[in-house]
Amino acid sequence: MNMAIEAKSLTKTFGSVRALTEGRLRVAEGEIHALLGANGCGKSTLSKIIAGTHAPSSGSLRINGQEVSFASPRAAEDAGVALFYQELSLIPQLSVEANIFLGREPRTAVGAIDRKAMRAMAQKLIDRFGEAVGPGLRPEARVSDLQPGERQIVEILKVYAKNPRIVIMDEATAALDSRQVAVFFDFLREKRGEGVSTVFISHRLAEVFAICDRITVMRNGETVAEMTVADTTQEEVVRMMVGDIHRPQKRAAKTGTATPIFEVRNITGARFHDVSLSLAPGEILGLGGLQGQGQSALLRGLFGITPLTAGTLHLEGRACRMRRPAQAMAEGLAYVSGDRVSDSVLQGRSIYENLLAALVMREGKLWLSPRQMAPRLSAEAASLKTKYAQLSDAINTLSGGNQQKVFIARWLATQPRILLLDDPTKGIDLGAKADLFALIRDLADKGVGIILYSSEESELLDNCDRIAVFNGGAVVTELSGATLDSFHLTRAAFGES
Amino acid sequence: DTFKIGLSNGWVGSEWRTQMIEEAQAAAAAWADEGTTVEVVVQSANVDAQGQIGQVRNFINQGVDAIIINANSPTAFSPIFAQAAARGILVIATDAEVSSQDAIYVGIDHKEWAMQSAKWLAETLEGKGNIVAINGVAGHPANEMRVAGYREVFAEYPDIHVLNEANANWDQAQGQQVMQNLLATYPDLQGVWVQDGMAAGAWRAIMAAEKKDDIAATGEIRKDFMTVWSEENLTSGASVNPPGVMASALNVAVLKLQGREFKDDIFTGTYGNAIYLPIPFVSNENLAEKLSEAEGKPGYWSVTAAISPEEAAAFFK
Amino acid sequence: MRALLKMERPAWLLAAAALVVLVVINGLVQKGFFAPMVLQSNLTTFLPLVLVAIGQTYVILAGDIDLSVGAVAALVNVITVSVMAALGGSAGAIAAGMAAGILVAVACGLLNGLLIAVLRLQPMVTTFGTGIIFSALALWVLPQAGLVVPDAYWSTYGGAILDVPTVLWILLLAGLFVFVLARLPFQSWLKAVGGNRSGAFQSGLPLTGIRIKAFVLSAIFAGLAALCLTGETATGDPLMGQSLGMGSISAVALGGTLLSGGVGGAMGSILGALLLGMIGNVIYFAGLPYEYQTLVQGLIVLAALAGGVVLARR
Amino acid sequence: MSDGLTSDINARPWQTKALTLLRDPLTLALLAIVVMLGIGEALSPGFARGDQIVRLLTVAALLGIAAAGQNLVILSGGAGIDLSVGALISFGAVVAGNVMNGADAAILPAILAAIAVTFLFGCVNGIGVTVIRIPPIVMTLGMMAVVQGGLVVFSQGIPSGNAAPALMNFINKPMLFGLPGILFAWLALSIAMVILLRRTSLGFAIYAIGANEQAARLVGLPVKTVRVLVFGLSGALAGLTGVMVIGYTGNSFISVGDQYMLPTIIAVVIGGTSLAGGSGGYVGTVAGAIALVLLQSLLTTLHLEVWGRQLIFGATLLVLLGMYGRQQAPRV
Ligand SMILES: Nc1ncnc2c1ncn2[C@@H]1O[C@H](COP(=O)(O)OP(=O)(O)OP(=O)(O)O)[C@@H](O)[C@H]1O
Ligand SMILES: Nc1ncnc2c1ncn2[C@@H]1O[C@H](COP(=O)(O)OP(=O)(O)OP(=O)(O)O)[C@@H](O)[C@H]1O
Ligand SMILES: [Mg+2]
Ligand SMILES: [Mg+2]
Repeated sequence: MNMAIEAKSLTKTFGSVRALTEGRLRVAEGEIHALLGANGCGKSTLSKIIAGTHAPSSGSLRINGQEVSFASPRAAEDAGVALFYQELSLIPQLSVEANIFLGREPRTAVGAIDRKAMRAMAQKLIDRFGEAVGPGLRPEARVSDLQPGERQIVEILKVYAKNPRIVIMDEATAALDSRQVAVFFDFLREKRGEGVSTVFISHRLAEVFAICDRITVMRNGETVAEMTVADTTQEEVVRMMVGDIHRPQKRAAKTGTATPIFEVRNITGARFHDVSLSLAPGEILGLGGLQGQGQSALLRGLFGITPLTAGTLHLEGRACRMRRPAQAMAEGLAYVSGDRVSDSVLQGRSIYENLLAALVMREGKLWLSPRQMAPRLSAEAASLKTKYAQLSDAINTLSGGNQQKVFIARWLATQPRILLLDDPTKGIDLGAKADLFALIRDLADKGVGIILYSSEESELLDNCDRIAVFNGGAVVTELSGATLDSFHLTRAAFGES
Repeated sequence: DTFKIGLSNGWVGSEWRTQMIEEAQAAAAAWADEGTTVEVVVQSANVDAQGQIGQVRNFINQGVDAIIINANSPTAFSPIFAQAAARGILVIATDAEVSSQDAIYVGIDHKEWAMQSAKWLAETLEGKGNIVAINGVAGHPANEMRVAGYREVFAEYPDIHVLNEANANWDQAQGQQVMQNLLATYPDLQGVWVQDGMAAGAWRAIMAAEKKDDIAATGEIRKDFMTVWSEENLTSGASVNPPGVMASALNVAVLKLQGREFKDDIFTGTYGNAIYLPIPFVSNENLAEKLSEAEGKPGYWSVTAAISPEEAAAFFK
Repeated sequence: MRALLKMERPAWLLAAAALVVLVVINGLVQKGFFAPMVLQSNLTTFLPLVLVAIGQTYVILAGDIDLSVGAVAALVNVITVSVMAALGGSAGAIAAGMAAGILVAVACGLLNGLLIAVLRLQPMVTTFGTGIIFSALALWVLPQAGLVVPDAYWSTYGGAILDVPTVLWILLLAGLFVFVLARLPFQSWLKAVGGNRSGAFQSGLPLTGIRIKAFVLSAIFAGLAALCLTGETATGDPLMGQSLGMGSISAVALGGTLLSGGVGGAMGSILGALLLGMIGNVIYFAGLPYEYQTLVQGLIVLAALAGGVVLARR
Repeated sequence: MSDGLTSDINARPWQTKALTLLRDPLTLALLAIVVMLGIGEALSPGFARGDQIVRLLTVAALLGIAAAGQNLVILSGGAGIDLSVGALISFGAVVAGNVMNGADAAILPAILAAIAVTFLFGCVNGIGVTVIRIPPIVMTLGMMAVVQGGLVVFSQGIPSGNAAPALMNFINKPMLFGLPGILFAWLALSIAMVILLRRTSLGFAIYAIGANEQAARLVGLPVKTVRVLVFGLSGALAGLTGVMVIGYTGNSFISVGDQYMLPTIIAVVIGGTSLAGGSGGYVGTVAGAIALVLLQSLLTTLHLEVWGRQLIFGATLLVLLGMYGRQQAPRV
């Protein structure tokens, strides 16, 4: 078996943070190899070292048997290595085609960009995803106008446009829906056929077992196990990654007809129209359907981030309007976004401040006393098992998943009455996910109303009392009770009711 | 007759310039009494030399009869003045000399201006002592001429030592700061040669250091300063660069436009195109008199003087 | 029409529209505005800022800023003039002077680029600092305004080549350059570097080289502007060009380029610079009392910017 | 690792602490100050004398007060920068001069008038930036032209007044412990700034908006209001500086504030505040202002050609900047 990647004893420290203490990875030519581990265990760091984005502190790396030390991502690319970046490497201001071919644009005889060729090539790549993407994903569209899932697809296409022999997919499916994942997997299989090696990082174990050949598991910056998929089970892998976790049972559907805590009548906004929903206290309402059918847009509209152009909102029977997030917060709403980089992170500030953010306006205090606030906030972060050294560290010293936990804790601290969750588990490991849903159920039991959108079907099915399925910006069906299963959900998602 | 005269000013950072334009406008209006209509158009803004060339172009394109300019550069205007002259437009520079042979200069001789006050300082110090100089913007033509002037004078007094020369960019507050630093560095200082508005700042620093009785320093001609000068009994003297120079230039321009010819050997100066105006001097002797002239004027008002049309006629055949 | 506005770069069109409006107004208030002589003389006034704004655009697209352009222009001016004067006024001396000036500009751009892209110093304060250094060098080379430029140089600049005014040639060539560069991958890379620096790095772009090239381009255009100023003023002046720094930034913004980087283009900056120049003209020819000229100019610039931004959002 | 979360910053081992201290912009600026004082004293004895230092601090106070506003604007991010501070200082000085016109009794009204007017101008900056979305650098540049133009119009025929004696004493004469009043005012302002930034929700909002405007909006912070307020405060602090400047110079003139425009930015950046917004603080700015004024005076006292002084000034600026004002490397 020829080894495409052979990483040995790679280490990486950031200042005083030891991100990677013993990074080992052996990927054979033409295999799809899963790299698994809890949040912050060093997967992205290891990937970035292999792709030339980070310089390792020590250790050795062989690509196709050659000892290498890449000075830049460009050098890695030249050796046939391409990385899908967890936080994406797209330029929001540029078009989709410009992003896909950035740095390797097709040129005309005189050296100018061959726009025609570029457009055609981009279109061909996009067509691979065919029906699974919306009409918004065109070669000339600006990336900043795309939805998160579409951006993720552009990043995927960008990786393959480099014709790599070795691909690292760092949570490439985090915002994809089932149909898009299916197309993506076809892609992976085809590439496997061509002898391309793939490292597949995901927190969705089902996906791993569906597509991967072998698995490497990491824990606390260290590689702890290597095995073939055929020889193991999901339970075993989970135990290796995070120890024992408490897997919640499917939630017993809530019954009873309390007066709705939140009611939405015929509202319309950007990307959704004429949506009516009602939420009982203690209920967990799921928003289902394919990626980008208006679910996130609805949540953002409800929280006053984007304007509603028609319809009414009622809180406990009282009409209200949400024109700004501040107004929504004052009514007891909270919104957890799945888009960390643009919606959540206070870059360069401390973990403490990132936790504090939502409390500042919620409590309306002019005077902020860390002595008083810090214990409360750290307790909130602890309830999600957030891993960090000290509150005063900068937020960017945390791994992606741990950051997301901080942002969820930020909102839980406001003790909301209605919690809007917009793909909140994006990038969160299984252990944390279990903790999060346990917590959400607790909140529901205390009477908090919860609306959850998730790109992962099983999260909805396991946790929701009801699922409103979206297609084309409108609710096509509501599933509950007997229809609350994967079969009905998938059928409804594709627009058949 | 009717003449249209363009006034170009490239810096609006001081009231002296405002007063300059106002006096020129008043002088133009006064021509009505003599039966001559003088219409002035003004362009005044913070621009660099190139921007001011744009101002001149606008005047040319508009077809004025004469242009009077307080130029931001001595040399940069030569091509554009040549164009103006080719169109028969009279160009007069004032306050700052220009090298162009297509223009004439009507204003004071800045070198002489500096020499007068330098002489006053040297004589007040009885030809000996340590002095410092505080100058305007380095590289600016008026500044360089003035520096040349005082250097020439002090060179004649072997016992006067110029310890340091600093720049405070014609800014009063900077003048004060620079003076503070110089006072701290040179405890044994008898004289200061400083120009324009910076003098008020320098004097403030001198007074703050309680050295006003030990130091003689040049002053300036704004009413505000002269009031302090008088109240505090300072030992000071100031050459006057009257804001009326532009009015004088305007009177000369109108006479020229009326078709009169300059006397043959009237032009002097480095570039041979200058008519120098007299430079009044304010010292402790005539301070009271100048202050009474300033009665009822705002604090920023400067001692002024302008050549009347009759006096200007003396330059012509 | 709306689709057209929404398309590539609306602010580009808006600057053009505003320019048309100002040209019409100017045509009304200034008789003879459209006479070839007058047009040429106006273009001569605007040209240096147009050139500097073009170079500034590339730096700004890459997410940086260059405050030193004015000082670069001054330094190039005094170097060019000094070299011409030292070598006598022959055609060879003229060529040598121009070449020396542009070489110095390249050196200035390289210094900026090295400090900012390699040593990673903050661009605004760095170029302010290097600007002070370049001014100091200009003062050292030529302590005060003076020296004359060979007649052939400035009369060619002020005249015509093949019956087309030289300044128009320069504008056309600059426009051609802008047009060509906009079609090369390089401009796309600049935008990538300015739009998302780490993304651009992760995409394999040579960040350092790209940023250095932008600063060198900016300095070269400042140098070209200095050559124009030299032709216009026929002299050396160490204090020349001080308004070019802020002026070029305003022009770039007026032309629809985002000052935060990543969006825009130099064609808009050309229009923005012409627009700024026209504003000055209109104010004067509208017969405004002089005390109000600075005030009204500031107000119009703000109004033009506000209008551009508001319309661009539609 | 997930408990003991209340760990506080003081719990670090001393080595790390020392290292952090060495990298701290504040320490570096202080170091630079000490070095420059040393050089000054060596080259011209008397440079580091007590009373001279007091005078330098007085000048630094003027810059420091104006830079406080600049600091807030820069911290609040969004390419925030205020190029109109110089013009607003002039405007504040002229307004204050006219209102007090030499009368001690009119000092308070003069301060209030100057601050009120410049606060309004600052708010207009803020509205232009937030509501109309003009980039700050251009908005404030335009405002600078408008204010300067306004001064030319305003100063027509109106005598620009004089400072009241009490105000001049406050700035130029010792008040307590041999220090002039303005230094105490500056100290008070500094304490207020630090408290504002570290302990109040407004300060939190300024950092948050500077770090990520969208995120700040999503947590309900009134982004536009804060930004308008920050520009307003910058204007008001410029106006206050104007009042102090007229106390320093005795009378106002229309370009009195011009020289402060760029130095406020430099002081802030030398003090370790990132021009990208969201990180930094005022203590560093104080050190930055002092270092800058010190550098300028040091150069004045050196007997050099002008170009030599400028060269050293520019080069020192770059060195100071290089000590900490460095951007992150793309590859770590
Ligand atoms: N730039 C950085 N500076 C300091 N610490 C960092 C930096 N990047 C990562 N770390 C730390 O390195 C460790 C590993 O992070 P990494 O991003 O590799 O985790 P991960 O396995 O990808 O986690 P996730 O599943 O959450 O994406 C974490 O503890 C993180 O806090
Ligand atoms: N006891 C504490 N525990 C945890 N975090 C704290 C504590 N005290 C302060 N913090 C937070 O830690 C962060 C770092 O504090 P620090 O004072 O160094 O930063 P700063 O606000 O940037 O100050 P400066 O104005 O000096 O730049 C701040 O955000 C502060 O709110
Ligand atoms: Mg990761
Ligand atoms: Mg700190």
